[in-house]
Amino acid sequence: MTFLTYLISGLALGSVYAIIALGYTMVYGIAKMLNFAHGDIIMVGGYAAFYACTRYGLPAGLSILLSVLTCTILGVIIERLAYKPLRQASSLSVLITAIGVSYFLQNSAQLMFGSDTKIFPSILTEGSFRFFDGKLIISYLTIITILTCIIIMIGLTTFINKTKIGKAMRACAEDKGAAQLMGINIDTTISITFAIGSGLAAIAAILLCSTYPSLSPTLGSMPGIKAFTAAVFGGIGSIPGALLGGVLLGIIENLTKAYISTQLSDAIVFAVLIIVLLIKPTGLLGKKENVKV
Amino acid sequence: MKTIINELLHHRNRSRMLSFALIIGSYLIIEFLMHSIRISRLFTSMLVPCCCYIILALSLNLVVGFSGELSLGHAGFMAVGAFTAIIVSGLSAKMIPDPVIRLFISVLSGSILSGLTGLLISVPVLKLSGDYLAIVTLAFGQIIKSLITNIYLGFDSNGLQLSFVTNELNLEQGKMLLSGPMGATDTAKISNFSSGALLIVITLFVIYSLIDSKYGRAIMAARDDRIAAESIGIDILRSKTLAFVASSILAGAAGALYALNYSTLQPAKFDFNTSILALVYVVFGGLGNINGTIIATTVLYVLPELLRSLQDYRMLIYAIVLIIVMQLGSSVRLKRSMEKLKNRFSKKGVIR
Amino acid sequence: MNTPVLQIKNLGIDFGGLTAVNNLNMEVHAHEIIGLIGPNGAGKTTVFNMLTKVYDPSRGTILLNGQDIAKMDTVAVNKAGIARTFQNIRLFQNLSVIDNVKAGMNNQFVYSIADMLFHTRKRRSNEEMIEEEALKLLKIFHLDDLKDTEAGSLPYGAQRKLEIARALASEPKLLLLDEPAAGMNPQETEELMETIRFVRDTFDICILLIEHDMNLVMNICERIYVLNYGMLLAKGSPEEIRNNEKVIKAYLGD
Amino acid sequence: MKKVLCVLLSILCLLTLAGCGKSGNGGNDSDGTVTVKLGGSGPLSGDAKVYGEAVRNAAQIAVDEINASDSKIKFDFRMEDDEADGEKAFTAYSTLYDWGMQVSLLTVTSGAGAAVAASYDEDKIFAITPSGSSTALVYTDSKNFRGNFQMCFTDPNQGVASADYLASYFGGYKVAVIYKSDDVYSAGVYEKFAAEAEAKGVSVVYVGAFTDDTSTDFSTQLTAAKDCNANLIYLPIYYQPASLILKQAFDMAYTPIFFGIDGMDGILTLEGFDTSLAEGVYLLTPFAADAEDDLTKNFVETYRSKFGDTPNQFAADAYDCVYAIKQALENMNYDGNMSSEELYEAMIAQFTSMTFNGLTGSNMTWAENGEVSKAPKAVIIINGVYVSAE
Repeated sequence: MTFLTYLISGLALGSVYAIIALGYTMVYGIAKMLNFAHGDIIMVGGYAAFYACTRYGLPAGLSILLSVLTCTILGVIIERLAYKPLRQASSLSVLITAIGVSYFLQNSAQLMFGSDTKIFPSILTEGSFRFFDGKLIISYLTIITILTCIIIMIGLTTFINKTKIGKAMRACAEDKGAAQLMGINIDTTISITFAIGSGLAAIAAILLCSTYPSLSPTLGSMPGIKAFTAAVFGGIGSIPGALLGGVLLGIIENLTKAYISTQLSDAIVFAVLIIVLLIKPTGLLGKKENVKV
Repeated sequence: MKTIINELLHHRNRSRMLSFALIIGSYLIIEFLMHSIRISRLFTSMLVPCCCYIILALSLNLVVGFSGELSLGHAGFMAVGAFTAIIVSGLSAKMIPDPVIRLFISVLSGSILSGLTGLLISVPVLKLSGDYLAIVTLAFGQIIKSLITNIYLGFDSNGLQLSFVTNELNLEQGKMLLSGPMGATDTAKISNFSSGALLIVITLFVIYSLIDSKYGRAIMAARDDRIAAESIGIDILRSKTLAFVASSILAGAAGALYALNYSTLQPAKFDFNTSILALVYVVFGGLGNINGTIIATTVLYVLPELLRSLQDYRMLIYAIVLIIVMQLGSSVRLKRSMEKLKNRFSKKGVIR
Repeated sequence: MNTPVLQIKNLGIDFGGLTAVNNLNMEVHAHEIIGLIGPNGAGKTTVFNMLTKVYDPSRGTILLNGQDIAKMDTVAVNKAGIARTFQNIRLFQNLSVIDNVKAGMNNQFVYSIADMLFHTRKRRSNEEMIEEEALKLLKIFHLDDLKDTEAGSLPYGAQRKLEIARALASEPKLLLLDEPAAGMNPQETEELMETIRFVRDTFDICILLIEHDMNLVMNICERIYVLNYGMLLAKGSPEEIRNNEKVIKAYLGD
Repeated sequence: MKKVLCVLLSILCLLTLAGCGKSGNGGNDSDGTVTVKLGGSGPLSGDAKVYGEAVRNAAQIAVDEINASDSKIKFDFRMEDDEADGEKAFTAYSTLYDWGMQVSLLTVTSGAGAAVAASYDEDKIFAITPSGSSTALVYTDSKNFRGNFQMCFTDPNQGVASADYLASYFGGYKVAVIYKSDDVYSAGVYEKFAAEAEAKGVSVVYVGAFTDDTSTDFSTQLTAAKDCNANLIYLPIYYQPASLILKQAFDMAYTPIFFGIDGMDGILTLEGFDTSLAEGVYLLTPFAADAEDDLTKNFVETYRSKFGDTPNQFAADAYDCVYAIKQALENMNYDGNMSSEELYEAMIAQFTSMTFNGLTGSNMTWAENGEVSKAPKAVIIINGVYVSAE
């Protein structure tokens, strides 16, 4: 029974990682860049919802919407101002810029919102299901988190495969030059990708902050790194891979803490990652890129 | 005679000489100033760490710039070097009273152990490529930090004692060398600017010896085109391993020098952010650009200190500087106008 | 004749369900210049990739001077004596012209890492020899004036020539040239033909080349293999190939 | 690019070189007052910014109060950012040294403080840290006094005090511990607690740790603690992760007694925190922001009006530090005509002999090794306020 509890909380943690990882993976797949500032967009999303809800007293739904909107716009602005001029530059320059953006967001947040932790309100739901005389407790939030993750996953897959914009994204991911020749506007497509990725970050923020309700300017950095790891774990660029990677990472992390060592859980999680990558060098569901000679 | 002059004026050798001149010149000027006028404590306190970061950045450039692999865990090697040096220095304090010799031995053992770690890690790391390789280096960096955070090591009359995860040492009048998250305390501060400058010169010598040799050409060839390199008989894995290990040795030396400059050191110092910081230095200075790396490291290391008066805004400004410089450095228009300028002032013809 | 330098028997490769090359038999003898031609997509470059073990053949044997190289990797194949150029040029873009060539001599001049670090005489003498040899090679291709230029900024024709020089630097017994004249103007092609012959004679090697420029092929190749749909369509002297109806049909279509 | 960098570099070098040497001592002003240069460093950016800010703000309040009063001693206060990092603490210290700092609040965090503790000693600058609780700040491994003092409890003392308290008041309880294994403060307290608990016969049934990288999800540790039937959870950690633990325990309907230490102070004033979660939480703290005495009331009010937040124990300790320094200076009739070494020796003499009453305790004294002696008060949170637990 305890095992089941560990498993379910791992699943919930993993679902949050997965949603964040989706953002990483989409941006990576299409813009071929590691957006290190992604974690900090989560932080912004958390603060947006917090202020909408507690300071301006907006209802939960509206707060969430506002948070998603803020992040979407922020994501697009960041892309336009910081990343777009670097389209031709080396991927490392883009990486450093992303790190700069990350520092910028964190420090701005410290100045604007103060550095003390704030407690995120329970805007989603409270309460829980109880099974086996309360031996197994699953909170509604856990279920919402897992469900949201599945819905987003299905929605995103449908979007990418069925809609025109989604197809344009796939084309861009495959070959930008060719996509351009086919009349696809690369800039718009990348902007949309950032918009979706950042919107997802906001949703991840709400779920993350509802489950772990402490809000601070550096809130996003660790989940960001973990989600990045998850994305690579599952095969970066692959949407089902992000889901699988995120969920597995969450479960492994929790089970390690439960049965091996709480002190060394990080070391062990990363060791598992290394072993997986040695067996499957492009992640669990990653595609092997063939070099044309 | 003429050939020697030509050789010296050759643009590659000019840049080589410039590096050494830069370091030795700065060293002499600073030493002179320190002995003639009273220099601010702030300035002197930044000398050794700045040297360490220069060595770290140079070593990282070997992997990222010359070998073309992104490493996100370089702080891990620095940590191995640092704590090895602390242990060696702590243990040998009685046997080797002379701080210079002790420093030498500590730095040497720090870099050797770091090199061994690098060799060990390179086996799995170099099986991968691209971003997967990067994430594995990140993972190893985290693992190293996490392991060191859990080591308790001390010695007393009963000899060396070690425990893992929890502190179970009962020392009788002994000294803790490593105490978990607290790291090392009461380390004898035996690093100094002269040793830092010397270590940079050695680092430069090692890097230039490497990249001007057949080994260096193999490393860079493997970076530029893996398949073509293999087709002319270059063993990719061996070349990349060499770069990786050389880099970890140098990073370990940087860590050792760093550790022995402070009386305390915590493992948390060598986290992901430190790895990223080194990467920022390298990219700022230019991939594969040694002089650029030295200058960029110095500028970026000193910058936050100079922004102190801005108080709360300083890290924000640092972030903005990072973004803007990256934009400028990659701006096509700026590059063109720079080239125009260059051509105008260049007295030589088109053919070099 | 003696044992051929290169002997290919029943060579074939499948990609998934698709058979790219099948049942190929070829021979290259010492001092020969052999052409490998065929329409686009006939599998010519795939043959090169199998010879240099970029791809693993699905079946068949490749003998180099009687030694089976099918189990070797790319590096070992080069050490055994095959060097090549690439259809889409693969130079070390950021290295200087001379360093590209020097990189090719990595296995020819040996000194240890200790020699490297301590600048021993062994390192110095080896590096001097490398420099000398590299310059010699560059002179053959008239690239010695550009020796310090970054390879990536060379004009197209020069890049092709540099690739040949680099391949030669690894002292092969068999040189594979993949469309060496692509992108060259007639005059450059003319020069290239001279150079190829010169190289063959000076280094006493055999050359297998893929080329679409029929003028070049017919002029310098002693024998020609024609590949179509991964199968050997014809082989023979230039004269025979020129008059082979199957070849003409394959090129002109039905 | 390289040329631009070169130019930048030379400008930077010139700038750092400037401001050479140590400027003169603060001294006698015409109106008979003496201005003392008070320095200190703490994290003013980065993860730990909140602690650095609390200390800076509270110290500033104390300094402003003193400077506005008719006290003969005036302060010139300067706080530098050290990002809670040893290396940065050292450059911060050097900056302050160049400025001419005479007395200091050392550092806010232990890790940073340990890196500069020896330097204060070497340079003979008196320092008392408000919140750097590691013993490494005040004495070396071999118990050699460093010349620095502490306003807060040392980590081992808190560990011992907690174990003693649990042994005497929660005899038959099964105790679980959740601590932060990569944090000097938390690990320091836990280590001593574990030893003392064993000696005192406290039954510790589960020990769970977390690190900076795993400081959001505590469900595993809580489930494990629940599994071991622990009915008291000892939390030698700061209030931010503690707030998450309380929430997550509540969500899983796990209701043991929670027992915190001074780092727990601040939990009630977390913006947005549902204080009902903290009902019944015990903590050992020298400071309670809702205490009824005038000193606390005034301080809390000023702090709120100036900075908008409720001060935590870091702030209170910093405020006390400034006043303790002032008291020592007044006791020795400091007139500005002392060399830095004389001042240093005199301050140490004062601190080891005087008694101080402040926000965080009455009749505080300091031992020869720099540790403070004040009574930790166990309080319990009832209806959202601290109530004495005795």
